[in-house]
Amino acid sequence: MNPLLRELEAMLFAAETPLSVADIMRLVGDREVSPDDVTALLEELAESYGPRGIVLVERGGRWLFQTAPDLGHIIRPTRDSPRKLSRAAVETLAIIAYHQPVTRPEIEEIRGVGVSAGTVDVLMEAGWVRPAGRRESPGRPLQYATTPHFLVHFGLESRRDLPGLADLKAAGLLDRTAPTELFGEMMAAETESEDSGAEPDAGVEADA
Amino acid sequence: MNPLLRELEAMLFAAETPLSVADIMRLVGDREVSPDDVTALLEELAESYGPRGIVLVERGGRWLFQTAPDLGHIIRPTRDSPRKLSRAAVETLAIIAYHQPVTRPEIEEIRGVGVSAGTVDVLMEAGWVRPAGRRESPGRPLQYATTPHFLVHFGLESRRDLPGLADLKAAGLLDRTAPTELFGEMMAAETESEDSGAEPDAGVEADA
Amino acid sequence: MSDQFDLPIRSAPNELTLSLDGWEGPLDVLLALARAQKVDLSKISILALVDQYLVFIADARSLRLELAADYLVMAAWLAYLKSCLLLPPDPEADPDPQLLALQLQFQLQRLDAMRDVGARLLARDQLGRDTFRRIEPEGVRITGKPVWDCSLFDLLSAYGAIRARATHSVYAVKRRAVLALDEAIERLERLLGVAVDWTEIARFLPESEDSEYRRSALASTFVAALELTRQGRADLSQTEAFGALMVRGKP
Repeated sequence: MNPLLRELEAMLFAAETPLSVADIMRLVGDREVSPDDVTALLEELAESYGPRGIVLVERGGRWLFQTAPDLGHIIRPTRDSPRKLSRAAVETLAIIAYHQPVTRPEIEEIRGVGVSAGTVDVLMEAGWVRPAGRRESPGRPLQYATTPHFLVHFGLESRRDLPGLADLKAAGLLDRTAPTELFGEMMAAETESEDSGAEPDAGVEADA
Repeated sequence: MNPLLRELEAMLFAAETPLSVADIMRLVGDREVSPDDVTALLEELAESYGPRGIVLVERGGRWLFQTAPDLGHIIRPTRDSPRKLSRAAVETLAIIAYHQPVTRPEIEEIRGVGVSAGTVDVLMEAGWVRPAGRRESPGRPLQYATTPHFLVHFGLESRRDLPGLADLKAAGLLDRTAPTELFGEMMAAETESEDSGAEPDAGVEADA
Repeated sequence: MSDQFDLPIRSAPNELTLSLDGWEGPLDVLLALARAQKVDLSKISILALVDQYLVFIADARSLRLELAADYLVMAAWLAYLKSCLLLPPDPEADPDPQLLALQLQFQLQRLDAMRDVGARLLARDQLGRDTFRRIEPEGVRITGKPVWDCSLFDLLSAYGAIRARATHSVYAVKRRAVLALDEAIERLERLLGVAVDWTEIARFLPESEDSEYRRSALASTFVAALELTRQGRADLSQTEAFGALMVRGKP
């Protein structure tokens, strides 16, 4: 077995957090090895673990060992069961994941209901969501985005792997306002109106 | 790969503590498998990890994964980190070099300032100073002397190569004008308290 | 109290059975009603949806359920939207009711999509539920091995400093040769009494090999001359800038 492969294996096994190629380069020291070499070795190592009960996976550019997903039932009884998320929390998480960076008023607009104080907190406590700077708009509202741990937790290689992301994008459902081209067909039935693009936001926010 | 082998692998990887065959039997449930089967599988699994950077070992009848014993340096790699010796340490080293064997009270008397234990520790850690027996006087204080490594580091053939006071004077190292000297003394007094020579946080922690 | 909310309420026209417990606002109710139309949300009939919502609200009120204000605001807004949609199209209408209907439809689709992907996200293999990591990994970290930097020069100059400190531990101020001002006044006064004519001030300076003392004497003698002039006991004269400074005693 390639000596460096063994070293990577030991490193990843002992690491407290998933390791990026840059982390590994730092640990490897000044040996003659390029980041590309490391990436190739990581892929080789991951493949060698394919059939095993432990697998090596990449999440957001960081690598970690975890148990094979089909063996959850073996370990689950030995661990505390994770807290069940409320429906509000799941929706809020989905909105943050698919619309990030997103502000609280935007989350409320999409859900059509106020976000209670605890909801975002629960997601932050779980380590899935983080504040992501302020929006440069009136009131400078705080924005939220997902964390690297979110990818680790939900087994996503990157944010592009969010389920259904491409479809939602194509359907315009990740836009802030109704896409005007969607209107096309329905508008056709209607007489030409000059203010077709005006105030699409007036929608459900009657209670605002 | 044998399904039970995969399960054992995942179990041992995620276990809180090393697992005995009895523990494993409990986790495996009421499948038709004997303790001997489990032992045989554990041995097979351990063998399959033989050449890897992670190994499966038995310790007191309990099994656990750990990094291969020859790879300890991979988990805790060390890097040279050059550090400036504190003024207190340099002076203490100079006194030990010129007056060896010398006790700590003597060093303090010559310096005119207290010498913290940490200062001598740093010099010992650097490999320049060693304990050199006890003085046969009341309290039997420990004496210090320089090491062969000290001579190598400073490029000296022997201790006699250290320039004498006359040489120092000739080289201008003994004549300090009053203001500079006063300043130096003040600095020494100021830094003495906190500056024992060793930064307590010696490890440059590159968080993985 | 939740028992009351669990009461099933009948809602026309799709025989949709609703309970008010657990609704997350009017949009949530609207989405449930829209889904009950069993068509693609993009082809949904907004008019039918509005009717269903108004029936839902009417039913809830007939059961004397406490409805939050936003449910009623939504009902009022939908009633208005419905009336606009039924009227002949008015090109001047602002906002355009068709557009408002489309916006509502977009919001329902978007919320539905978020629920769908939320469920899909949770159905993935989750760490701590389906996959597991080691409980207490050792951690990897680089430890620094200190390499102490100290040259022979550092060592020797430190020792030199210690020895110097020991030998010159008492700092004594060296007495410098100066001609004090009162001494200069006394001296100048005495000399002026002898020489009555204009005399260059330099000629009154004491003779000395010590240049520092001569500089000091020049300064104090000059000041002494100024002082005596101020007191009216001497005259000072200088014919040009930087020229010779002449002094004469006044009886």
